[in-house]
Amino acid sequence: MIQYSDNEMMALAAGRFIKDGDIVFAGTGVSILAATAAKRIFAPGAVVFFETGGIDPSLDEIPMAVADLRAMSGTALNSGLIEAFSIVGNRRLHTIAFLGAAQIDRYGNLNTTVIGDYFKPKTRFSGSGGACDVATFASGVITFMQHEKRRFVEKLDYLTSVGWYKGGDSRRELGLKRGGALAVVTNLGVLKFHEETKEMYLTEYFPGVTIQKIVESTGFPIDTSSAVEAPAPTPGELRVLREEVDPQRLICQAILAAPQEAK
Amino acid sequence: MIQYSDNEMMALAAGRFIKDGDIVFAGTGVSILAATAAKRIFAPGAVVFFETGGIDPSLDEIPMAVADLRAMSGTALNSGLIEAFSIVGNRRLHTIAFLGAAQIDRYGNLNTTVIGDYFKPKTRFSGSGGACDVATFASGVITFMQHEKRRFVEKLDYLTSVGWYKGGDSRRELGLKRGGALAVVTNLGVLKFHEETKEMYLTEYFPGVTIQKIVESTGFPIDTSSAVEAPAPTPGELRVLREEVDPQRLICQAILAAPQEAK
Amino acid sequence: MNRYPEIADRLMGLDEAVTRFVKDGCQLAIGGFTITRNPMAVAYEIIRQGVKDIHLVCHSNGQALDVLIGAGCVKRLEIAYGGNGRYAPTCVRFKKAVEGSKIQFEDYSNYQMSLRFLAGALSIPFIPTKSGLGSDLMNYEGFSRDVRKEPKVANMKYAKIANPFSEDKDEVVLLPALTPDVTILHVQYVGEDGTVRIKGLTFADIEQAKAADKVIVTCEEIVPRSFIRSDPDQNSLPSFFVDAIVKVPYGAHPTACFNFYDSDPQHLNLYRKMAGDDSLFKEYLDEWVYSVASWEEYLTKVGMETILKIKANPVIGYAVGLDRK
Amino acid sequence: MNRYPEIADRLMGLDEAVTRFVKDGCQLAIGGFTITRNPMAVAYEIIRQGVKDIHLVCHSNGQALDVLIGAGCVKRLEIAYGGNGRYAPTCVRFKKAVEGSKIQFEDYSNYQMSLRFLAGALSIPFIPTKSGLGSDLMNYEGFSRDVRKEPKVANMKYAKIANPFSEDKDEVVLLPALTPDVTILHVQYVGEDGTVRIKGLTFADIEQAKAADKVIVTCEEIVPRSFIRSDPDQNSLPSFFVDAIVKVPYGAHPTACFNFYDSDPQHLNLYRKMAGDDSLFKEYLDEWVYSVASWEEYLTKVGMETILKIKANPVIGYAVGLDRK
Repeated sequence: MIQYSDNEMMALAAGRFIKDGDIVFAGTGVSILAATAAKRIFAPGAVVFFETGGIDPSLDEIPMAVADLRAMSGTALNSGLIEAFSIVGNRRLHTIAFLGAAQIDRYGNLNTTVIGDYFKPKTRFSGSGGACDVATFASGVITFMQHEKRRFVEKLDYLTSVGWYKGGDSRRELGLKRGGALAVVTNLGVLKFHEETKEMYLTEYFPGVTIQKIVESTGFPIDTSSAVEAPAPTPGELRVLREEVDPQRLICQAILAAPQEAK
Repeated sequence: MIQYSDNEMMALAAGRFIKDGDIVFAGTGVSILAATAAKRIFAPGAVVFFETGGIDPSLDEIPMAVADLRAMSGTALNSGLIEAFSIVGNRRLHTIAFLGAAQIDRYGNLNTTVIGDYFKPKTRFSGSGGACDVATFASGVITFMQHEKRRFVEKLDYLTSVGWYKGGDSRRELGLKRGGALAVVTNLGVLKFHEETKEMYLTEYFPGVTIQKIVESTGFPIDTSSAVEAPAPTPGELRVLREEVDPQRLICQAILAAPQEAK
Repeated sequence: MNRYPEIADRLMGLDEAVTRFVKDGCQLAIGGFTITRNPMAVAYEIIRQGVKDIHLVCHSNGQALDVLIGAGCVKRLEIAYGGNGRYAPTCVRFKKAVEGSKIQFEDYSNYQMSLRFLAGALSIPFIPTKSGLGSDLMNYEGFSRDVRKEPKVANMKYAKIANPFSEDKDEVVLLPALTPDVTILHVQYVGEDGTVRIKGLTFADIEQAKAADKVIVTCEEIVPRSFIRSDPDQNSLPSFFVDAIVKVPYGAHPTACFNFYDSDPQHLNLYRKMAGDDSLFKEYLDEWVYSVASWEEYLTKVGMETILKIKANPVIGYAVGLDRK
Repeated sequence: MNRYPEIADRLMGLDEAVTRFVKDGCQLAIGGFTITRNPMAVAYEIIRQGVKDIHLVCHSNGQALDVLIGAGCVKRLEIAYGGNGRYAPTCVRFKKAVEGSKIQFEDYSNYQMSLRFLAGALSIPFIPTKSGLGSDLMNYEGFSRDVRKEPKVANMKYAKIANPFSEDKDEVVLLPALTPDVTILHVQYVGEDGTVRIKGLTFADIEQAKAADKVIVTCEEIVPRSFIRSDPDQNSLPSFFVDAIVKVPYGAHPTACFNFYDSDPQHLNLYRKMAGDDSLFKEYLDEWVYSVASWEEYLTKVGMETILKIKANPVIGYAVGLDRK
């Protein structure tokens, strides 16, 4: 039997969403693993780029932060932040963003700012960074989460980045003309959003994971009626991940995309 | 006796306004002659740059248009238009702009758009280009004019670029926090603007020109009470102009800064 | 074309690029500035194909603007400046068209137009500036109400608002974003990965390209991926903004292209002379546009003597000592 | 210093640069991004000089932000992101300061902050965006009314208006421009004419510099005029925006500087460990900041072994194979 890590499974499950021609906006951690895997396995015609403006880097070594020098080496173009974010929102481009979060709600809205009160926080995180911007402008957002009840919540402590907002047409009514939450990839499975209500539902559970475990790990009710078991990583996929994408094994085994609630 | 052309006299008269540290925004024709003369004779610490974004070009040959390749050769930086205009308006820089015009009024407002009706023009000129922007943002504007009654008018056919607007504090009241018309340099003399009323007055008449000739060539009354004769170009100044600034004699003898009413 | 697999589907001839992307009635933005890097080869092809009713959006365009207007391709124009330096302080056919009420036109300033392209490139609906306050640019509108209802035409020339962040009275002009249907550029280099590199001044080319739905790029050279990627800080536009790539050496003639060739004073003087007279201008177009079957033929007409004369010193960037009278 | 007459009056030591331009209570912007090109040498000097009550305006700053907050120099913070990649997903002293209500803070997004610097650089009072609509960024204000009356602090966090160019309902967020008192940058090259060249990603450095009243630039190298002028298309900032130039090789350590050196994983791990504990953090500052008499001494402490380990391959840009765990 093939052994693989959560991060490897998540990167591959997310990478499958990417199509040739997509512009993939990658963050750190699993997200850069997923973006690179997508390009090397599923969509060689996709372009990986970073919030920081590095477009299509060679990725001979995997960047461990969006400002890692490896995100600006061998690129097609090194731009500034203004250009990078304006690319995410350009109407002629199909841009898919990978994000992580501390909390997510049923409409795919994200919190990367704070647990507890904004002014007297229990835990303060890094803040929006580009997350709010990317969630606003990208054609679609795929979020990586640790699947835990305290992270899949009825109400976010702080809504940093808009997904489907209050469901239904509410995102469009805000004035956001495109985009929205495309999928959530967790260490247990893959979730999408109902076409009309925009509520999260389970579409795939990973091998060895039960639907019940997922329901118990989610802080709001989810529809699991159409869920199927996800295919396990193939030896070929794992070989690419381990030998080409992340030969130093910096992410394949270790790091999580979500901000950690430290202490 | 030293022979010199109108353009040479005008370039030197205008160049004297430039101080070390000034950022001089040059256009074409006499204006580039004046800017270069200023840097080579009066203010070596000034920086010449162009609307098109070429900052501090080597000027081994004189550019005949703001997009002439000579405006982007040997520069400190080649920027785009957005950057160039934002430099003109930057609050920490003292920027002086040279402009030309088809018409000017007593408050130094300029017309480079049209003679006659805007929609059914007698003569159409090139339009604002960067003139309106520069007049809006620069710390001061020096305008080159052919001194003729039909060009120094009571009322502009079209106000392209704001000088002192309607005089007094009216420019500030428009919301333009700095700048305004500093001087007008013509083929007959130099005019400035009254500190309070902002009305044009004669400060210098060129050697060989009478005050009366200037009054007759101006389409509105001007105060000439403080006018003095301008110093003639020195042999040294002319040598720099002719040998260093414009050795090909492209501007020293020929071209006018103002749009020509052709035919 | 198989030499460049990454861009094979976007490499094409001038004819195909114009046929596919420049439609009757389209809104068109032109790269370059007055006498430099005008995409002339594309402009001539647009004329040859008889594209009609173009809505040109220009900051300070020169030669390409003038031939397109002269050839009757242009119905509507938003413009800051129509001039060719000393070769034509006001572009001749532009001047005639406005004086003869042959086109709809609306004036902005250069910074205003550049900012409007920037707004389009940033996907923001408008952008504020102080430029225009007090100017007749804000008092004369060129377009009728009906025109303002058309797609891609702003419903107002501009708006004025009070700066909400100022306690004092502080009026600001809001300019509507421009999002052209097509932008045409002539550049020095396209990498075999489609990355664009412009040398010398970039004018508003980058903003014009990013603001557009479609982008046609003609270039002097297609260069190896290894070259264009070895110093990505120098590059101007990522591949995914480019829809058509046409290799056209001297594609900006008679305007200039930094490091490659200077503007052609003799041709620009000839043009001014012929453009001033309707029948001579017809002859000009016949000789230099309509009857020219290929770009090679055009350059043969320009002639080796001129090509050598205008050749830029590639280190200095221009043709040293060129007679520019 | 007489080797560089053009910039002689702006060449100075770290101490003079900070004494002259970084005052108590000033609004300060920091170049770089998380673990790259943070102007650390200047940050340490600010701490050594005990500058107080700084109002930091940051997009996604990392290490410099964290030491300045940790050392008690910062009273007020506008920020999009405080993190150091895997070395500290949330910057440790920043986190402690917010959780302990030790500083005034206000959150924006990264693009919002970058756009605010752009507005400052363009001298426009505000800039529109759609970013923020629906986000709690628009629901929580960090600053009191009294703070909002202070110079350089916007009187509102943002404004919302209806897009006047849209017939349909279309809400837009207006963000106030930022115009810091001082911006500090660390770059690769300054020409002996004062021209700045940044290699690799530029982040918001250019906008931050153009928006500021004063700019301090530290650099790896001062390079000949002939070098910096031979390809001006590569340059980032004209000389006239720079007020102080300090040559500080490795001036971004422990953060990275493209083509010169990588970030220092060991030091960043050490920092995270020590920053997590108040008394250990005091030791860290004592050892690495307060007791260090010169930059040469700092680098001696870093040590040759580390310097060799983090040395970037100048062609590839980073330290190939560096252990980043």
